[in-house]
Amino acid sequence: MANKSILPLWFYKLASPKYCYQYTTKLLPWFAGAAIALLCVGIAWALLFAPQDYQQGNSFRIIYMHVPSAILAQSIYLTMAICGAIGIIWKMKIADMVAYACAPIGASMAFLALITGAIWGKPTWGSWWVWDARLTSMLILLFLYFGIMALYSAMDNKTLAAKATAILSLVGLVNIPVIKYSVDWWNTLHQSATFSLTKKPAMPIEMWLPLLVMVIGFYCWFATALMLRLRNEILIREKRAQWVKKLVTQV
Amino acid sequence: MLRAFWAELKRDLLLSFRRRGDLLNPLLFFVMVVTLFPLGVSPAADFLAKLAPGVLWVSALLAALLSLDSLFKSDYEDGTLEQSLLSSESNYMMAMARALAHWLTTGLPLALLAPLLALMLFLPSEAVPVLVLTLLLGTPTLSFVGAIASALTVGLNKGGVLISLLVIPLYIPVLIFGASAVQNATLGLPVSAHLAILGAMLIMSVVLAPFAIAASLRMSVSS
Amino acid sequence: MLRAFWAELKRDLLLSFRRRGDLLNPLLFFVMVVTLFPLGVSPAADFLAKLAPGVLWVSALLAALLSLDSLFKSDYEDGTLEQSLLSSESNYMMAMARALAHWLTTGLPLALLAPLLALMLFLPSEAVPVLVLTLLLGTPTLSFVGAIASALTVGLNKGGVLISLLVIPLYIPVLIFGASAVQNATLGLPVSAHLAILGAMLIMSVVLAPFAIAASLRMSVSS
Amino acid sequence: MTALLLEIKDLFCERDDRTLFENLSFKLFSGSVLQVKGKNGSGKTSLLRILCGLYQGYEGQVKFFGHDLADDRECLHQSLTFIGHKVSVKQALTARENLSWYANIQPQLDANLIHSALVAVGLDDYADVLCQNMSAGQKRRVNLARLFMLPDANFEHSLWVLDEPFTAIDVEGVAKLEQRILYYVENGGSVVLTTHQTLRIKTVELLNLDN
Amino acid sequence: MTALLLEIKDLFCERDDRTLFENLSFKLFSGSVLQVKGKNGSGKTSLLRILCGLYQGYEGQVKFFGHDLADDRECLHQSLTFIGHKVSVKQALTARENLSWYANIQPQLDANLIHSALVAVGLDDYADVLCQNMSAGQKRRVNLARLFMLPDANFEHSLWVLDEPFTAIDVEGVAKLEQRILYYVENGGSVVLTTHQTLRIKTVELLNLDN
Ligand code: HEM
Ligand SMILES: Nc1ncnc2c1ncn2[C@@H]1O[C@H](COP(=O)(O)OP(=O)(O)OP(=O)(O)O)[C@@H](O)[C@H]1O
Ligand SMILES: Nc1ncnc2c1ncn2[C@@H]1O[C@H](COP(=O)(O)OP(=O)(O)OP(=O)(O)O)[C@@H](O)[C@H]1O
Ligand SMILES: [Mg+2]
Ligand SMILES: [Mg+2]
Repeated sequence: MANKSILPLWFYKLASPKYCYQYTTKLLPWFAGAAIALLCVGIAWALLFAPQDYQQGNSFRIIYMHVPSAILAQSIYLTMAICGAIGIIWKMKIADMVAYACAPIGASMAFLALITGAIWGKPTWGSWWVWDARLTSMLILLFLYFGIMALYSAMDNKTLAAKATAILSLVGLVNIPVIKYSVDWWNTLHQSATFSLTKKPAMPIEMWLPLLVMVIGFYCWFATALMLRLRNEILIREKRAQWVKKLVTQV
Repeated sequence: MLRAFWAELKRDLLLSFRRRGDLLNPLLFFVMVVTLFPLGVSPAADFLAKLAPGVLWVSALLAALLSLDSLFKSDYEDGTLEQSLLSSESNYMMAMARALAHWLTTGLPLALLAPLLALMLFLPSEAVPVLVLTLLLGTPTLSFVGAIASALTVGLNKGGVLISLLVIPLYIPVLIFGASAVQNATLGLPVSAHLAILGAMLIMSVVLAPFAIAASLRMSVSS
Repeated sequence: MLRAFWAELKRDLLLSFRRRGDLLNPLLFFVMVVTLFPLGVSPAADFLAKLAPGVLWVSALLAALLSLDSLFKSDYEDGTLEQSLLSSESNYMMAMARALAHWLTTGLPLALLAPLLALMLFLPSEAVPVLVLTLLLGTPTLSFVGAIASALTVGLNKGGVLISLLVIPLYIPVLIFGASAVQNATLGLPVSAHLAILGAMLIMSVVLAPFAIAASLRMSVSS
Repeated sequence: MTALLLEIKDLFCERDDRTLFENLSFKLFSGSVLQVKGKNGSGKTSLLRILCGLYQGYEGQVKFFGHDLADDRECLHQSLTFIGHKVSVKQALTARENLSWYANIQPQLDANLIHSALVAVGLDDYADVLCQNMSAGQKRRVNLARLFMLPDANFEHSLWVLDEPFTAIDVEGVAKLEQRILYYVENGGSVVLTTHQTLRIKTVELLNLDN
Repeated sequence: MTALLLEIKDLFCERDDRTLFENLSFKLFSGSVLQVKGKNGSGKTSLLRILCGLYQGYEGQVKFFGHDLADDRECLHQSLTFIGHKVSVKQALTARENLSWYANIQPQLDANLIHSALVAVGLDDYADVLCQNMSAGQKRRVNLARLFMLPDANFEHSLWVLDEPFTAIDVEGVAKLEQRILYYVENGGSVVLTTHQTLRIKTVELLNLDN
């Protein structure tokens, strides 16, 4: 492989399950610590110190769960699809495992976004659910996650299952821009983007900052959960490798 | 390259001609789903007219979906699928031919029959050409995208239900644009944007889907 | 006699447990068909509330129908069906077990999930118990009657579309009484007559259908 | 001692306007093996399926223990084990589960013999493997294991109809199967079979369908 | 004269945690027959499917004419005819239609030879019968007819992979098929095959998977 290396060496190194396992052993505590710290700070700030919304009162505080989970649901899908593509192109086992580890986490985030959105919708729009483009496309995202998980569990051969779900997640990628831009393309009930690289935030900075903390905290949590699931998966798939046997007998 | 394409297409059309019923079945299914609605919901003409675009599109979609299950199944089971994949001719063309044959035997007859059903559901007559046009643009997308799901699941001997799960999220955009174009037409609003999007999805899926179909088939066979 | 009944039932449930997805799939299909309607037709709450009984019943019917195709297919193809029929135990019981297993894995979960979907379609909450009750009474009839059609067509290696064709006419009475009972419930009208009819159809089909199923299977195998 | 098990009179069968056989008559006494011979397409499978009551497109009479098959199939089905061209095994069940299902629907088989049957066909290591993960020959062996599940006490009155039972089986397996058939026949059982391979069982009656 | 057709290096394959073979290496030169031997479940079919590029669950190298199968399957598929456990025949098409489809998707076969191939497998009377109305052996013969559709000019560089080709075929048919294989090999063709029956072809290399 090394002779046709167009990609950096670490990329190939990461492809080895053993190396990846050791690497994540080092990274895991950092991400776990960061996730706990950020989420605690974020939640305290959001619930206790951030000001009330002048229209919605305290009910708006659910934004601190809703927006991070909504953003994450999409990012995780993207991660999954990209890993799937890598798995197909470079036949990297680790990429397959990452993609597999992503799916349930992403599904739970999509579910959380839907639930929090629904809870929020009741006081603001007067109903739990409306058939608005963003909401609908989010629901489709959840279905895509379900489909991917169902397909994976339906197949016995996990190498093939990884390939199949990778194809499916790549095809489902078309949904991501639809979710993202649905609020711009159709005029709907739902808010348009709060976070933007180019524009100033539309909400007061003291509301916005804790949201930022929460979002970063959610990302760290995702990284932690992903690594835990990934390490578990590595051990299962490599159960006959020498290093895994040694590791298991040590415990 | 074209040789395999024609051979596969001819074979598929011959097979569905052999079971002549198969050609008629999607149509009859379509007719029956359309008749279920007045029965289940309400037979009032103005109410039905409002429902019509959605119901017609949803049932076209279901008709396409129902027939997906058997698209590669029998080829997989009798082993001709692996023989197709062992061909030195391009698998891309093979996949294209299969999906096209599926459309020719389900989507196309549906689109041609739609005006009659539109009449039965009291769809305003100015919306009928738009209905046919959206079906002509949309149903090939359904066939090509559906064939991917069919190819992915063919080795799993599950019923059609797993396919539905995989495919419906991907069908929803087509449904939304198709149905709302017809809805707009009943209200006299412009529909060209919708048609353009349907056309874009069509081109995308016809060009890209065969890759995914061929890859999925190779994967399904390898077990 | 009961021995074969339990053996067949156990086997079928074990098979669908093996493919765990299969148990979930009809549910997810149901969910998705229900979501197609607001998308295709109109998302307005009051409009949807009027549609809800019909749409819920139609999609329960379609979910049952979609899974019929595979009911005897795989048994026919791998030869276990002829072995079942060669049993000296009664074929009536075997047929009963098969149809019951179909209901337990499709109709029952559907009925239990229905309240959630009713909520999504804004069905008035006083109609929800009636919805569940009609589904509990109606879906076994769908399974038993559907199994006849499935048994008749199993030797013909056609897709699910021929089954739909045979079965939808038989499903229509169930649909009409089921959906209109729910409709009545939303309007506060009495529903006991409808329920009684659904119950009568249920008893009739559970008692008589197994004869027809067993006979059709014997016929399908003999070729 | 040897009872008249099966009696065929004037059997006539045609498929697709081709006459497969006509005026076919024979008797099978318990304790004997009948091998049906013939080229591909000569009607062996059709004849065997008629004997099992699985195919009705014939004219003439088939009697099992004096009961005409057209009127009463109960009696035959209590004694019959049929192995056909199809695998007859559920792919999503394990070998053991398949066999215990068979033991339940065919009461002449004994569920207690499942383990020894699996040992006999050499699948004891595969007892709990799903059949979809087996090779062609192993699946076939699961189906054949039924022949080892019939308790000796039931041999008399019992009929095995075997359509090319040796398909996909390796040399060792064929030998074992022939041994089993021999043992079964010597203890009162009866067999109708077809095969294109040469049988090493000596005391076989032949029925040739090529004429 | 004899070119190196197929080269296998250090092949390793396991299914369901059972190692089927490891460190398997062999070379096949054109003009020879390789018979893969082994008990049921020893991995014959798996090996044959790997050689055809139909199964990817292996480690090691498979080279056809110097092209690694993992990178380039085109080259192999231009020369390959694979006959597996499945019938590979569409039931709703006639024998002739099936073969003309094959001739179109596998350009190494010659559509003009369809009739003579049907004669060779003894199905000239059944050329226009739907395959669903044929017996097990007749269906199998339709599939085997492909071996008679390869023009002599293409024998060299060509590879036949035959997984139990004699299944369901009667004695006369087996003899004819062996004759054909012999003729093919003598004129430069190469064969990898498995069978549980005894081959009457003499010049066979053996590869035993039982160890
Ligand atoms: C079940 C219903 C809902 C769903 C599925 C949903 C979904 C989403 C999604 C996908 C995002 C996009 C995150 C991003 O990529 O930037 C989002 C953001 C947001 N949602 Fe919701 N939402 C729901 C209900 C609500 C309700 C009821 C409100 C309040 C009125 C609300 C307010 C917001 C706000 C303020 C944002 C941040 C805007 C942004 O950063 O893009 N959402 N929601
Ligand atoms: N689809 C599958 N999934 C998992 N394992 C399988 C699968 N097919 C076969 N196996 C296992 O692989 C092993 C080899 O199977 P294979 O089909 O290659 O054997 P074979 O030598 O061809 O046997 P036979 O003579 O019965 O055809 C078997 O032990 C079987 O248990
Ligand atoms: N389903 C069918 N419909 C119509 N004709 C059939 C059918 N099956 C078989 N036939 C015809 O009946 C004849 C006998 O078929 P059968 O299967 O009994 O032959 P067989 O002796 O078992 O052959 P084989 O050795 O190939 O298994 C064949 O010539 C075939 O053409
Ligand atoms: Mg036969
Ligand atoms: Mg094999």
